Amino acid sequence: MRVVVQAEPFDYAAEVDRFAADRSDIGALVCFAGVVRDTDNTLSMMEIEHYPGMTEKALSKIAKEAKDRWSLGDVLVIHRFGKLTPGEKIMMVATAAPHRAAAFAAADFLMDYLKSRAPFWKKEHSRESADWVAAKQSDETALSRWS
Amino acid sequence: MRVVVQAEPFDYAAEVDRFAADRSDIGALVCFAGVVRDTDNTLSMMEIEHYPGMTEKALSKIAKEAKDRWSLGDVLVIHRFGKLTPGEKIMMVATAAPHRAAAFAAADFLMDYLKSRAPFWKKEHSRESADWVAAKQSDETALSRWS
Amino acid sequence: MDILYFAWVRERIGLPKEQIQTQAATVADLINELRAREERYVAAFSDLSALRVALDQELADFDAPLDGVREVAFFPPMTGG
Amino acid sequence: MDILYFAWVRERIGLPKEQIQTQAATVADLINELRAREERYVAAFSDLSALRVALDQELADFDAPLDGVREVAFFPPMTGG
Repeated sequence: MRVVVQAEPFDYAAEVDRFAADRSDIGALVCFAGVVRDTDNTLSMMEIEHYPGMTEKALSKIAKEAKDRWSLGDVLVIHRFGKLTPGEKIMMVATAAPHRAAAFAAADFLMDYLKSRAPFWKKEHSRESADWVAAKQSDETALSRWS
Repeated sequence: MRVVVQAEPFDYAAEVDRFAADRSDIGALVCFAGVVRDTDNTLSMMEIEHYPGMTEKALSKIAKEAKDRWSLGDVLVIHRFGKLTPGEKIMMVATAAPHRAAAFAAADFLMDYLKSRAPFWKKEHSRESADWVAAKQSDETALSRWS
Repeated sequence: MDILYFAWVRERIGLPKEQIQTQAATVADLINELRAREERYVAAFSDLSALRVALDQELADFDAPLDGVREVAFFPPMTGG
Repeated sequence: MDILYFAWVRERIGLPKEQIQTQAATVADLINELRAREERYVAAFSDLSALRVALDQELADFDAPLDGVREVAFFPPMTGG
């Protein structure tokens, strides 16, 4: 299990390549990456604030819970903070399990918890303004699937 | 959309790295990889037979259906055939969408269809025997989630 | 008409492909014709619930008509992924 | 006691962190104390449904006791991922 919180970009390809590599008790690998989206071509920068100390604790707790709940072979969570540009990867999670159902469910669970329970806040900067991204009710609702 | 069926190993890291790269209208990337599993340390080789011609058609149909159903930004399916050793990647799917729910659902759907509707058959070779892998009722049941 | 066999169906019948002349109206009729030929076909087609069929590379049912079909394939349930 | 503010809560209050002496028994009591201080606290704490609180880096409720707590953080609902 590995949890990383950093300002620097991470090497997505290298991470997925290394994740659970050479393990032959694993049949299914799922990875999710979140990307800075700019559908309307108006975003100049995405700023991510976090709560140092609590972030690492919250992510480790979420990762451990997923690992225990689905008996995962491995879990990886990487999340950036600071200033990101459109198209850059914000974060990734990866899960490894003997079968696909567990790997998918665990990755889905990790994302739901990470979205609403890890102390990150996004601010979108355009040429004209800078706005904090509002939490979505659908993200809160998604969490109820797991209780 | 890209569908690849080949005997050769594929470069997983390069594929995920290239997939939907530099697209800023995409917020979520999901990829799944299936790995030759050998939990009990008895497998010497996994042989995958397929139906040339039908395989490509079936995979393209599945990929297109997923793309339409979830308005995906992109879809990738790669599946190997021939002889594989434990720990090797058998196949991968990748999905790109504006939001995570669509990317996860589409990858899950692709895997369910690919498992039971694409003409591949696995044979496990151990030192003592060689056995065709039996289809699981749970895989057939999983399909009913999408109709 | 080309008949293709895959996985253990191919192994039981002992060949991957053969060409046959048939007047069979449906897949089920064709299977009965094949069963009547030799023991190895009986062995391959003993349990239809364990078999799948594709007509011209599309999955089909056993009661599907063979009219105009050029390629029939028999195989066990798929196990890809 | 250290009080931390994040995102727009930090911006409205105008600082990321401050140390205060308080006898407040619960988070809600602390919020009332802060509100009584200055307008910027009223602005930050006007709608509690839009706020979250963590006590010693664990999410908590507004009626949670502050007994033994060293670090209180106020912030909007999280938007990670």
